[in-house]
Amino acid sequence: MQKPSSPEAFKLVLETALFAAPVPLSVARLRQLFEEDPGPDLVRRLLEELREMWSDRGIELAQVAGGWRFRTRPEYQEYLDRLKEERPPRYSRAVLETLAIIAYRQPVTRGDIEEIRGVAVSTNVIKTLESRGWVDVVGYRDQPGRPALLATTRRFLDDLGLRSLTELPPLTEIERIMDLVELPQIGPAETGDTENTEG
Amino acid sequence: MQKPSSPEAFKLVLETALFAAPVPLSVARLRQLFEEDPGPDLVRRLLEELREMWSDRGIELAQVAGGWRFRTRPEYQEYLDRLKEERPPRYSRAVLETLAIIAYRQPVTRGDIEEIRGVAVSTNVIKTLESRGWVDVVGYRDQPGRPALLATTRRFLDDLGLRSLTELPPLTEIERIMDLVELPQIGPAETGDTENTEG
Amino acid sequence: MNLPLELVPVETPAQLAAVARLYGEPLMEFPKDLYIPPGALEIILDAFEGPLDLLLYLIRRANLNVLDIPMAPLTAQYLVYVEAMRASNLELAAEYLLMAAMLLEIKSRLLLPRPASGSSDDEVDPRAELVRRLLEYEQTKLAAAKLDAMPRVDRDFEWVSVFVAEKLVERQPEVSLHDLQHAWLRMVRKARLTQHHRVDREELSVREHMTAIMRKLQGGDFVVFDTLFDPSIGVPALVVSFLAVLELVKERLVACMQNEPFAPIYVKLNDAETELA
Repeated sequence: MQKPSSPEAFKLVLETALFAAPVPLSVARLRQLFEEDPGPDLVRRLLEELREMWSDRGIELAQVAGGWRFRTRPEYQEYLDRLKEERPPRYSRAVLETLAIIAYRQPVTRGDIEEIRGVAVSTNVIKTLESRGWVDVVGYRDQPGRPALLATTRRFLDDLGLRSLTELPPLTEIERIMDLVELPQIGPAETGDTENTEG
Repeated sequence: MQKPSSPEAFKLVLETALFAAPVPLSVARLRQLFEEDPGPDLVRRLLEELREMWSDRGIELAQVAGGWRFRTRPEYQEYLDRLKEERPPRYSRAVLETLAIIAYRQPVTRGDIEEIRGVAVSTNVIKTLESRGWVDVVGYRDQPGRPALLATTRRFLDDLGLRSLTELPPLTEIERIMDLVELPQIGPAETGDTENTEG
Repeated sequence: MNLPLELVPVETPAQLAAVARLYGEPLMEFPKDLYIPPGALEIILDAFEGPLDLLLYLIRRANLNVLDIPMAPLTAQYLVYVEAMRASNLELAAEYLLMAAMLLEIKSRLLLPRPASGSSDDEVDPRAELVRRLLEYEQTKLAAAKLDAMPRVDRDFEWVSVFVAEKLVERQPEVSLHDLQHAWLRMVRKARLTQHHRVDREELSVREHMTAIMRKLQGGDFVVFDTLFDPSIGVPALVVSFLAVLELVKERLVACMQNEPFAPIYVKLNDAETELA
């Protein structure tokens, strides 16, 4: 096949590669498709054009942590589910809360998680997240027992369609209230809303 | 999402399902996508339309044994290959050394090669080089058994980007490099002369 | 201060609410005749993720202010549940008992006389740590619910991965000049018997011409000596070609024939086999 000579030809190659890749492709990787590097700007521009091209179909071009990848739109899932033999796993609250703690407060040890949740964290919960490829050990804390530090993976971001951790939904403003709580102003004299203490 | 009401809407669902499926989908399976069966004829007609739609892209809709699937066109393989991370295969030491001997000492017999390498040369080694088109038999030496004389081909030069054998790195230089590598303990006064190729 | 209690629907099964209602709204003291069917209790225990979760539930159910928790009723209710768990011989996680102890301790500290207001800068409300933990846990619950609500691969969407139609072309190893050099080096280093194999640049071009001539002779027939040389390649190259023929003769790779002096010289591959033709 001859070298792509027009932006349209480049776009066809990009589209084909994005369809074929089993993982998201970064702009740097996409540039490697061509014998002569088209440069990052052209690739980015063509990616935007591709995204636009696919904006009214059942497939969309998504930008996630690992790069760009085609995926089906959630509106079509009800159709796709009819072909599925098994349901995707539903996660227990223990798994989801553990995941939330790791995602928002990483890196954390199992001890940190237990402190926040107020209960022991079973090994199965961590294993579930690890085998899904969402969580892994990124180091060990320098304290007795050298507990493993857990963090979320790029796969976690990709699987949730996020480009980075900053795109996680913001924590509820409870945090701000919490700051207030840390201050010692909550004397009983100040509040005194005794009407709701008795039921 | 509401039920597909037009052939176009059906087509979008079919396209999406074909893109998401890891295996070919039969017409029967595709009919299961919809709550109300559109029947085999409509599905087949829409598949043909989809195939037509994709006839000038890097992806094609193909009908294979298991049903219908999108797949990349072979013309795009050279691009996709550039993304492969697998390391290129390497020739064994025996193959490379044999090739070096044939290149520098041609025409040579298998016996010559064995004498230089000090070990027997397996038939596979020669066959590997012959099937690559880098080495062939240019004659037979007039000695008992009339052993074949091996030489490198035009293709060998082309594949290595050489115009002629004289562009191969000269052996004297190689041996000089070798001596520098092998005898780093020799004082600087002693080195530098061209006669230290004798080992 | 507004409380975030109503932000999220309580994640408790319907059965739990029923059981809880069975004993009326916030219990102020330990009921003497407490009885919860063991089956229902298991549901309760399963429904809560731990003591913090249970406490949050109790606070929410009573619509209490998290920042000013009435410790006495809360502790009493909590103890009702814990005692019920114990009474029905459920395996009670140690955390529940630990929390009970903590609640009782806070409650008792609140009963102690407080210093006059204004001079209490370093005086922390004994409930502060509990409140902090409750809020942090509530925040975690909310975050978990939000994460779960986000579109997720396999559940809400699928990645597209089109089959790659690969021609079955075996990938051939690459060889560079460096590889050849290296291979030779290795051999030399190993054997150290290379003196008589040394070939310099000149000899190499002779070798190249030797191969070229042998290819020309591959038909197996006699070839007129002169046709082996192309005068257009220049004198140095002609000399090298000639040296190549001499070398071929010396190595007995080719045979030269001349029927009589000054007759054309014919060259032929020595012992050329017919299968070469």
